[in-house]
Amino acid sequence: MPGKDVKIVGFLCNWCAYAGADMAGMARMEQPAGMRIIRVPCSGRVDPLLVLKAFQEGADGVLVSGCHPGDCHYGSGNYLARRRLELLGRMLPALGIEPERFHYTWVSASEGARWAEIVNTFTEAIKDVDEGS
Amino acid sequence: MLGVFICQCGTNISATVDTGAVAAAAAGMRGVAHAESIQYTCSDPGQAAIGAAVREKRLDRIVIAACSPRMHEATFRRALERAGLNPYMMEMVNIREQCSWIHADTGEATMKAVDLVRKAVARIRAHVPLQGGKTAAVRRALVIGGGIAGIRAALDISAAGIPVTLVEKSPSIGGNMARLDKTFPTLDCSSCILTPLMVEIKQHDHIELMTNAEVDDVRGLVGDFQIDIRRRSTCVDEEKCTGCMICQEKCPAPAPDDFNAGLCQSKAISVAFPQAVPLVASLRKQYCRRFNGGKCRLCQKLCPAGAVDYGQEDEVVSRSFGAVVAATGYGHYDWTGSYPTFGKGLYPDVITSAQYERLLSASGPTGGLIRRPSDGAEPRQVAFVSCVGSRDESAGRPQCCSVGCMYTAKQAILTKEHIPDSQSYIFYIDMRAGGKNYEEFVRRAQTRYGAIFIRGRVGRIFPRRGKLVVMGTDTLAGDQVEIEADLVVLAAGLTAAPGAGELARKLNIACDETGFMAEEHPKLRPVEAAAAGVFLAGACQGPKDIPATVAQAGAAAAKVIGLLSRGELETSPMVSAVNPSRCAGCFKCRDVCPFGAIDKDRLADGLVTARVIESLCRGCGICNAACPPGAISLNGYTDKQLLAELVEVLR
Amino acid sequence: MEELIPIIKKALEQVDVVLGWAQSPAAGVAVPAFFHTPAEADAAVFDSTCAHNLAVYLPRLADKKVGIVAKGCDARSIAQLIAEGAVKRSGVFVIGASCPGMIDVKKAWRCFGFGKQVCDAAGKVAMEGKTVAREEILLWKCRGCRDPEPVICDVTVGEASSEAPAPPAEPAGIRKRFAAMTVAERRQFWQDQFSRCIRCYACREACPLCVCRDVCTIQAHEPGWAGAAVDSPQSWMAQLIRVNHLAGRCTGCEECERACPVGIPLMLLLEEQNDVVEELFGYRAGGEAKPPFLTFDIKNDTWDEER
Amino acid sequence: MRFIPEENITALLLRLSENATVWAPQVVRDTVNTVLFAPWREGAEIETGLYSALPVKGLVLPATERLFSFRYHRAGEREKIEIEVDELRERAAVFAARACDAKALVTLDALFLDGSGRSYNDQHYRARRGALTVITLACTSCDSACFCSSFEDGAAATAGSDLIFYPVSGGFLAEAVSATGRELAALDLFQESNLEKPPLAETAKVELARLGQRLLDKFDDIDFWRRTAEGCLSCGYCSYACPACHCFNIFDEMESDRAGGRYRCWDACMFYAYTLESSGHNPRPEAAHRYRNRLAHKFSYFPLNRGEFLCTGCGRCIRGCPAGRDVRDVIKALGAG
Repeated sequence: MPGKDVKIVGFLCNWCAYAGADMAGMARMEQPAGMRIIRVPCSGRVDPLLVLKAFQEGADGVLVSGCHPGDCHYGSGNYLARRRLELLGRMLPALGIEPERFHYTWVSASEGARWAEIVNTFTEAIKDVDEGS
Repeated sequence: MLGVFICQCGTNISATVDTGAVAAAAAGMRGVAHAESIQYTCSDPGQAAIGAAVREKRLDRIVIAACSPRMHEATFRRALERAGLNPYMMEMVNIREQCSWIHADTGEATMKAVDLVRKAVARIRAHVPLQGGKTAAVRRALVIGGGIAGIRAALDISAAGIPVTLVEKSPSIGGNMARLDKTFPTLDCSSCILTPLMVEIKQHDHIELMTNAEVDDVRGLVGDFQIDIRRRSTCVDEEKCTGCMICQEKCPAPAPDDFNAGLCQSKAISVAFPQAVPLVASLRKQYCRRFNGGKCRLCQKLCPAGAVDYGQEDEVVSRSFGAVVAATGYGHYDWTGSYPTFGKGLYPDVITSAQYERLLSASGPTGGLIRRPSDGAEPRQVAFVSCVGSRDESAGRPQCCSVGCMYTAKQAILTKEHIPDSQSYIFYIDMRAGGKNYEEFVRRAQTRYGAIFIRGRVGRIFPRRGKLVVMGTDTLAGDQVEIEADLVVLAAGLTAAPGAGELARKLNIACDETGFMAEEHPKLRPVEAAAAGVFLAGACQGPKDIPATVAQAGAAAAKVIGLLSRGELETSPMVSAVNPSRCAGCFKCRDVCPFGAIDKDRLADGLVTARVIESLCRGCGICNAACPPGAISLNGYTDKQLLAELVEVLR
Repeated sequence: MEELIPIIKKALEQVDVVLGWAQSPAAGVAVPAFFHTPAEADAAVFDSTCAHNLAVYLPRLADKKVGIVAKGCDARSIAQLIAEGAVKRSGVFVIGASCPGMIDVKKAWRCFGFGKQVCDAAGKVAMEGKTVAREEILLWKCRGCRDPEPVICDVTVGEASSEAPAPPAEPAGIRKRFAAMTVAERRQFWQDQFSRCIRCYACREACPLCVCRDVCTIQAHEPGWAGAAVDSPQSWMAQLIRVNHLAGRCTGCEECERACPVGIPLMLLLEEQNDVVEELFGYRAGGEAKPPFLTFDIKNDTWDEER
Repeated sequence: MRFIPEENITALLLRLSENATVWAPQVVRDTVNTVLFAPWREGAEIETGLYSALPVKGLVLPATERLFSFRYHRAGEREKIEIEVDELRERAAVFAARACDAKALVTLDALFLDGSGRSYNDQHYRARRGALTVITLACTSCDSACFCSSFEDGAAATAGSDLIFYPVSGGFLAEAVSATGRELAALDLFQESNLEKPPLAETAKVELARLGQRLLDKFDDIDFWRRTAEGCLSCGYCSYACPACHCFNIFDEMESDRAGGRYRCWDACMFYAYTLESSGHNPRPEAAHRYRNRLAHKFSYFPLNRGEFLCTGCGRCIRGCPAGRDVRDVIKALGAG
């Protein structure tokens, strides 16, 4: 069904990824309309439960993005996030959620193009899963 | 009661998002008593409209759909405050950067905008008024780096009566500027304008100078940084040394002369340079015979002041500071690795402009006579190569060093002044002479001093019959050029100072992709670093010339004075808070907190719970995500608020 | 195991209470018992029905000095509680009991009926003439047990067990079926399983590492991670909260699954999580180190970015 | 008395299925021994030996029940709320209930369905109860957790049932208790029989006579309750598994920006949150306080107020307790003390 909207929740840290998404906007980089960004101060603020809750509430995909390792505004938040989220990602198949529906990645404030690319690729990946199942 | 304002942002938003339709949809949302679309919400009339609606409809919380909150959140918070509301009873919806600007289809973009507004309306129901606290600020500033930027900043801050500690890594302040001969475009002597400032630092009542010192550890935050400064052992008692240099004279162990860019040798114990401040000797253990198995104690024996102490150890000094200025300057790009066709540094007469600066200087190794390193001969033909390690993608260095064009022109002029029958050739890509009187200066080098400017890159440099052949293209003439020169001067690019990255990490501030420290906003917050209370001065933030450095140092000083003059700081209320009745006392929050902001609290009934030290909390929310019972919440980003957003956006 | 009783009596000289087991006449198996006096300790037993992990009581008795009879797996829970600071090492006196592997009492009841006394000897479990091969009736965790001897212990009782029960050659029963399922089938599987959850929270209360207890967020009205409605999606979410909070902390004692009155195979989730944590971080809960989600050193965080 | 041959049971259940969901005890797939009342479909095996983990009370008082839907709508400047009560349309029949479970339904009826009109009459409970047919299978055997014989009638209780089946050779004797039961027993699947009722199970007995007063006497002896409750994990299984426990909580859930539902769900007095006040104060902070309340409610307050125990001796709280607690030990200890 081509008309089906893919709804993605994105948890983006205020300092890097959210600013990167803004940057993509400033550069007028067109993106799929299904992304819904929730701003958080740090990717370390993203409790894996937020991701699971998103799936439970019907999200087709969840994306978490923060500063690149080493660049965390708070020093170590993204390292902590990485540990939690990596585990979460690997748990998903056992929970009955296709792992392709979840992605975490790092985007800096200047990487607008990278952000737009991520949204595009991720949306496509989810569409593939939806069609495959 | 809720008010929703949809900004048209001129046509920035309204061209793609039907703002009227979004306002109409918002008006139908639960609890929304007022919804309107405004042309420019951030403008005076826009903010006035918010105030009017607050009064008329007795709104107690406001949703504003406009640009990114990173742009105008602070603006609208102030607007709310003026309207008599708590500034945190506001939620921004980003329908510009993250909606109108990235979607082409009006229907789709409008639907998304409505979704986003709904999400914010759901979230703001969970908002509570927040009140920032006040905390005492330590009235002392730390300036890191004793170059012209640090010197200027230290003097300006102390002029306002705020004590300053100036920390310099090397044995003397002065930095790169002290090594320069003359400065463009006025050709005044660098030392002549710098040394008086250096002396003023030394003599200033409010400035504590620490040389041979580095920042070891940084704790705390704006208003109260606790900083450990390591003073390296120099084996010389600074209080006793008179700078007589007898030790340097008699010392048998050679050591590189850092001040003279490695053009000559100094001694293991030495004074950095004759105008050094403080004028004291320091011993470099790695070159000293005594510290390398020898028995030499000459310096100690000969020192008339008895200042030499081989047992001296590193000393760590801890101080509290209200603010920090980073002024670590720049380093020189090591070109030898990336330009194999320039001889990899094996030809002694291919030197960098920094070295040439020392050859020009009266205080340099040649006493101001230009003598080429290989044979000491006076060069007749001097070739200057611009942009070595600048504006060169193939070397992985696309950035402009911003001063190369100007100092190369300056060095050509000075060459002619030193050796009137010399000829200078300047290979350049573009002449960048944007400053005041700069273009005139470059023209003077061309017309009055006869320097020949060749537009093009140099491909190869190789020796031939006692000369160096510089081969390049003249892109204006479309020809290959070959210059036979006695001396080749490379305008090597500028890098972040060695160790700047490590310092940035300690200060918890970011560096950009070129390694220079990053400012908070390129236009609006050019001297503020990402961490509150840390400011940037001079070339540590990016290559710049002396006037720009001094201007930025002044700006950083003004920011420090502004911050510390009142003696207290307003703290952000967006910090974590513990609900003790929900706390299980497991202290996972304390384990994950990067700032040590969690303490134990014993309640009256003996229960042990976590407590947030608000002055240390920086609002990252890592504890919030780690707290199993949800007892600790980050104000402004509580679980309740995020879940409200999440659930609403998926309906 | 008669030598247990004098050891408990001796321990009572220095602790306020000793946690152990006594025979329940009704259930025909051992049940947790609290021994305050030497006289009470005469009732102490230790046999292969002592499956309960008594470490669950330790955080509730944090203000007392407590003796505890612990099997190898129980000791891991105690060690984990100590590593996390929930229990003080000086506050517990661990009586390490050599464990022969515990039988799944539910299976025994299925075979023999509730309340019939179980006889476990010579590789067989028997009652009133019926016998079952011991390995068929063992708890899953006991098969291929990695810690038959306690990692933390003040005194031991019983001879070191000769050999841990052999691990099963391959996943059996529900584990086998689950492993073969597609992701979509698993989604349905869990939906079915949690449709019978009644939210009694026996899983949580029986878990020694669920230290929040009274203030557990699952039951909190706010922020509402899981709805209060007893339906499959909300109950599933409620369990995911527990699983998530046990990341890097679960010692795999299987108490949640044993406690579940409606037989939801909770260990499928926790075993998977424990395996991933061990694979990613080389960490197994129940030692001296804190969980990898609580401590790390950025400088030594040797994670490969690209994997 | 009427008799139904074993081979007619399926036909009976199919007949019942025509206008009702038939609930029968079945072993849950993949579990060791979990028995639950679940919708019966032809071919499904009914488990009458093992005890079900949960009683049949869920059919009249579901674990979660939507009471009504609400919707905000704008009336001028104000928000108003519209309410719509969901009607129950489905009938249910339970097969092979136990006498102890059926008897507890009568206790619940008295609470939720006060026929006198003086007290509470719950429309949702009324709808479900009215739509429920109870066919009980009398117990001829029992296990060591059962103690229904401590109460009046014991295994022979007929209250709450519509029809009672007594296992006899070749089938079941059927005793109709209500009009619905009589209608069913009149079906052609049944025949007349003069077989004798089998002897019913004689279960464990505990002395309940002075218990109510003993509980009140011991109320303030908190150390006694601490000792009593010290193995208790404070989970909610015993309450949820109890056929007579009936506490509930009410909450609203938003389903969209403007609409939602009000729900009722089981609650258990063994939970800390049960008595937690919004101030943060909790009058029953320890498991001991909660354990005391649970017992005293069952064996003291409720009998004082209503003249009957809030317990039928089904033994689920003993059989399924994750900590192996046995309420009879406490009753004995109280009697002895």
